[in-house]
Amino acid sequence: MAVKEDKMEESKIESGDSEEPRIGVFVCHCGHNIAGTVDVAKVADYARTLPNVIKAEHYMFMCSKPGVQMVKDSIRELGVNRTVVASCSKNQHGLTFAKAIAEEGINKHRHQQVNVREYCSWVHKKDEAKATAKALRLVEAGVNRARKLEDVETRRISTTKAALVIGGGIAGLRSANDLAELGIPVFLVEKNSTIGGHMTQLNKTFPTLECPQCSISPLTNGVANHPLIELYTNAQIKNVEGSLGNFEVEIEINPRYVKDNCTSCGECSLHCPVEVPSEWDKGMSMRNAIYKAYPQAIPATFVRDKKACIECNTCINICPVQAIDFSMQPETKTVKVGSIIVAVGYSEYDPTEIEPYHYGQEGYDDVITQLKLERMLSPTSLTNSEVLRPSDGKLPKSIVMIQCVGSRNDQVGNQYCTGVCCKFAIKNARIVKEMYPDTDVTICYIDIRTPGLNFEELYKSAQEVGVRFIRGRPSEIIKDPISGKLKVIVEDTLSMTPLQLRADLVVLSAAMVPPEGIGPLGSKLKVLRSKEGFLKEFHIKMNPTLSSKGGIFLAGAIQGPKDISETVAHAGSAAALAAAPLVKGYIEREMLVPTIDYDLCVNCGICKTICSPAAIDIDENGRPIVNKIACRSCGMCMPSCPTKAIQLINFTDDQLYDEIIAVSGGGVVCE
Amino acid sequence: MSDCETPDEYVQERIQNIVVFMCNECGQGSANTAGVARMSYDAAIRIIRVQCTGQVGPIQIMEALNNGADAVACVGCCLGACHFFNGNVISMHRIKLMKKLFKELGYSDQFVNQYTSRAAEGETAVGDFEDIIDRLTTAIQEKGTIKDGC
Amino acid sequence: MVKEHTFSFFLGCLMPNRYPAIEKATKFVMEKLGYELLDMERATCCPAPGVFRSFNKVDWMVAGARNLCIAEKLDADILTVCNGCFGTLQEINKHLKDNEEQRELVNAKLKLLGDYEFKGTIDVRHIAEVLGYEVGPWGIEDLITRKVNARAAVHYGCHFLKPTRIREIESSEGPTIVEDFIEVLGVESVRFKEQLTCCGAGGGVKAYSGDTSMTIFGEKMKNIDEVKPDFILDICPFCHLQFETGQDYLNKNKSCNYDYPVIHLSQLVAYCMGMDQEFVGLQYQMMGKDYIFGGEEVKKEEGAI
Amino acid sequence: MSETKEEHREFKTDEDFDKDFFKNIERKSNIWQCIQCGTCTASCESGRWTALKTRSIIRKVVLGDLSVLEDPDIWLCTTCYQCYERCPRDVRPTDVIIELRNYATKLGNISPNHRAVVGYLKNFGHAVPINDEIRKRRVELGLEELPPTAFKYKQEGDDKDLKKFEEHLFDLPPVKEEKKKEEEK
Repeated sequence: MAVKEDKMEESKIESGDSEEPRIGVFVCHCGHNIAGTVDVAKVADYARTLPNVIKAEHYMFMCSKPGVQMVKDSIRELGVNRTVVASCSKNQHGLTFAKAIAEEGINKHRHQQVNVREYCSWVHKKDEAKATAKALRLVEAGVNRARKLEDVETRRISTTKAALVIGGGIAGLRSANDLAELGIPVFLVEKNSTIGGHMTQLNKTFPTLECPQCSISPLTNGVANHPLIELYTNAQIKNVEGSLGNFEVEIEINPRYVKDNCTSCGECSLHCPVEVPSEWDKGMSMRNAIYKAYPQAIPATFVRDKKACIECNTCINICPVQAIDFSMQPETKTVKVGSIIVAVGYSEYDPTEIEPYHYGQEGYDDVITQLKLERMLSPTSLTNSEVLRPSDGKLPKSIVMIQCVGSRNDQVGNQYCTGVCCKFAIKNARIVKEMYPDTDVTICYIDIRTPGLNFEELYKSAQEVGVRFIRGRPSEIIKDPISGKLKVIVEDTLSMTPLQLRADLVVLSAAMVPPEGIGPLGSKLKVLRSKEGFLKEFHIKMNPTLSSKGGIFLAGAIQGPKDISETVAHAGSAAALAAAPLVKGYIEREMLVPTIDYDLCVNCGICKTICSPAAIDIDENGRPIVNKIACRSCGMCMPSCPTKAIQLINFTDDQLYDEIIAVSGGGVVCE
Repeated sequence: MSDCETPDEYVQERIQNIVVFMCNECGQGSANTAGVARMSYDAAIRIIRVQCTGQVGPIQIMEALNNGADAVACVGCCLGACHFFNGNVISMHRIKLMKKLFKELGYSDQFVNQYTSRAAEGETAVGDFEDIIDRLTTAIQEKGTIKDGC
Repeated sequence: MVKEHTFSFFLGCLMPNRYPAIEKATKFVMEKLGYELLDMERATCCPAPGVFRSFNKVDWMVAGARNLCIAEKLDADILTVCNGCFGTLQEINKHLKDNEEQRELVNAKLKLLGDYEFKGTIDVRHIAEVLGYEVGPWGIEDLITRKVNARAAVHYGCHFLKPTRIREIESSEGPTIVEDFIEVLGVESVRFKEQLTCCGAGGGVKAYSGDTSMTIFGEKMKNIDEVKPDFILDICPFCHLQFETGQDYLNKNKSCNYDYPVIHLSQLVAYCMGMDQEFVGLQYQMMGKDYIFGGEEVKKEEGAI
Repeated sequence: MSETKEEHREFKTDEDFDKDFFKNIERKSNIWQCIQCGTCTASCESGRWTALKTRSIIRKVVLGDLSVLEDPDIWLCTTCYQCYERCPRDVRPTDVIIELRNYATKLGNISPNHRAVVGYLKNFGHAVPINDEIRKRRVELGLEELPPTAFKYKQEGDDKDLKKFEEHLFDLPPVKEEKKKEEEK
């Protein structure tokens, strides 16, 4: 089968070589961007002198309609069958011209883009002579390269109609749900025992102050009960193989030690002797070794914390339905999917790093983070939604909130603005102020950032109820060693007065940072990360949901800090993009793959060993065969071949040779 | 001719073109970013686009040097961030070997180098280019150009 | 390679010219600890980081580099007991080591001052850092003959720890190096409000506007007075001076009556290592003249254990 | 009083700022990044009691407002480095203030006390010279009467070091007349 394909290709190549090349060269002025530095006329004239060049023109804007038309005309009128455009980078307009010649019935791989803007005119502004000389070399190189360009067929790859969603937070749930609604089977992997993520920890959501539980439960229930969604809790990704359209993912699922027939009556945790601080409650309350993170938790099945458990077996004996089983073993599942959506969310920044705030140091229990405050306020909190000082459980008379803790701070290495702290600080401030009108609530901010509909209104409403806003970043939180009172030292920059604010409770608006364990996950998925540590999107503006690797998409805060509405939107678009190839059922892929000349091949198999995507197998009679789908067209096999038998189409040794000759051909032409 | 000019010019004279193989991902990306940011580097730098630095073998490098290049460099993605899994590492080892070879033949081992860059940061590319020039300059001052032989 | 267990002892200005007792004590301590202190002949003022740097950074560096060169000739790390000197010399040393063209600039100017060239072969150490980290509480335990059972208000001063990215000793927000050390001397450090703020003397402020300096100091003193320590422990003669003259000033003009003895770390350690009280030199100081160190002798066998 | 009010009402125009004056200031790029968050002023020990407002000083530098060089406040910084430690944008205000003082010195804005200190350095090699009482003390304590510093050698008649200091270091511009008066006030 594969062999036959190869034959077909070779025949193509011959047809490619048979007709002698007629090359059209087009040099772009790009306004003054190129023409300002490079003598385009000279370049065009020189190009005309090169062998096989039928036509060489220069024009103001090649990418403009008339410019593209020039290319098309040259094909129609002069029978040009290979085009070279010397303008901007391949990524920018290479495709424009490739498309154009394709419309004229020429295979788009016969277009050669020469970048004389980014690589020449823009970077050598000072030295026009040198720049022009270089441009000449580059264009000649382009022509040489064009001379032997071959057709590359485009082939369809059928895709696996299933998707994997990593992370059961709002982003993961949203995209899982959307995919399922499109009729795509979804595997949802969540590392915790429950789905819902940070949103379930919140008390109210801005700007409308509604209950997040109420807004998320339909989704959680929907996902949990959706026939097309398979939910794996306590699970993480072990290994990812394959590429765009067809992935194979190993998932490791840790047992809950509680069978699904659990009625979540709660008897077990009632009698469990072990108590440990609840992670979900940010350590504001205790949970048992066998527990349910919170009442509305989904799945409702209880879960046993193996580390904490002392194996007294009380729960086993007490369970009315004998659902508890300590003998459960972790299992590994392998699933085949077409697209992967990463929605692992964020972590709250740990402010201990910023020493002047003394967060987490003993004696400073009353310095907490916003998420803890949310937990206090929330209806399911231990303090039954009263705001109480952790140190003495008293009602704080004065609360100070500090913004930009861990964001906009070069010293801790986070230069970005999290962008949501202002919003939730204002929200919480207003809620607290409304609850306790005679408690004074202060927000110390550098800049209040409330863009978008309803958020400035939220700001206003907070000001109305009497939240005090002070423009200034506190320098430190000091504690009087005698009275034990906390004071926040800050300058009110607007009145230029240094202040010492009495603070019974200090709330730090900590930044959103990449979640723990993103490093290993990233390398398993082989996707790139931004310098802040979030997963890097393909293009910040044009494609913020695709990751650096085809078929893997980002949803929500893993791509960068987001609030809930942004996350939901982002997740939706991720779902749509991920679904596209699966719904369509195929992906079109160019066969930019190596061909093997079996007359030269000595069957040494080195190419197989070096091919990282394992796209080269050895057939029954010991000959290497290229798997055209798995191939990533990296060309790594080429130099490894001792007999030059394996050649990547359009990057063959002699094509490169021609280009090298031209480029390295010394400053001959420049004189 | 060289004796009538300062060593600086002498070297300048001898750095006419440097062939830089840049991978299709970070290498290209960074060079583009550098261009867009209007950074500037020596006009001797000439970029050839390849899929991955792993695609560049001794053949290509030798051809370049043979045909008048004063030096050759490969610029790939950061180690561990290769878009083709490990092309940059393979290339790195390859070039280490070539450096050895050059040494044994009595040439300076600075005529061929491997670099990495980051697509988002043009500085990385420009930095690489500048480093190529610096190394080549010192190499030429010490041992003369590749054309001078040994 | 620089000499082991040898320091070129940089005196500075205030210690030899105002508080010779500290000099005496330091020499006593370092000898007992088996270090050799070399005289840095023809040394000058460091020069003070606040004042002189403000006039001309380059000249400041040159004058500082000159002192460093003297020590380089002795081929031994510099030991200072003063935050100011430490600040200046350590910073200049580090800066010139790292920064090529600055080094050339300074060396060029050094030629004018005589046969000096900065090579960057030595380091600059502060007595508190040497005692706290190199000797350490573990190292001194056997050598002390008395324990002072007292409560001290420890004042670090500014330039010993800050800027942390240059000093690289310890975090400036909650340092414990001195506390940890004096514990073995039976001294308990009492935390007081805004402990780590400046005494108000530095940066040429004391010279420029004494009142400001005193207002800052007044607040400091108030906070110290709240916790009523037995004495104030500092690691810098300039802070020492500020605490001495400052208390006096406040007593005279602000109708306070403070009488807290001010003791430099060297003095305390020296006393604990058996130097007689009169050499500690409290009788020469303005405050707490008649303060007698409490505490008991450490029995030899106890020391042996 | 009223006059000062009038002055306040006046608009400042571009002529009041010299944008290029600070173009060579060290780490310019970082200083220009200041977001005026006020951490420096809040950390400033001196600023609590005086008119010293580190933040506004940085602001003036960014604007190129040269009045900052006449401003006595820059001399009220105790260089305690608290702001330097905490600045979220790594502006290093202490260093900036030192720089400004250098500029101010060039313009001759130095207090007489500071001039005196420089005088001491040049005469005695010390910012704080020794006196007879201390000499006595040193002897009592069993130290040599004079520390082996430049000053000792000067006493012994070999004053080449301090001569060189005199010549080559810290030559300050002459006192401005109006400055004199101000200081008397």
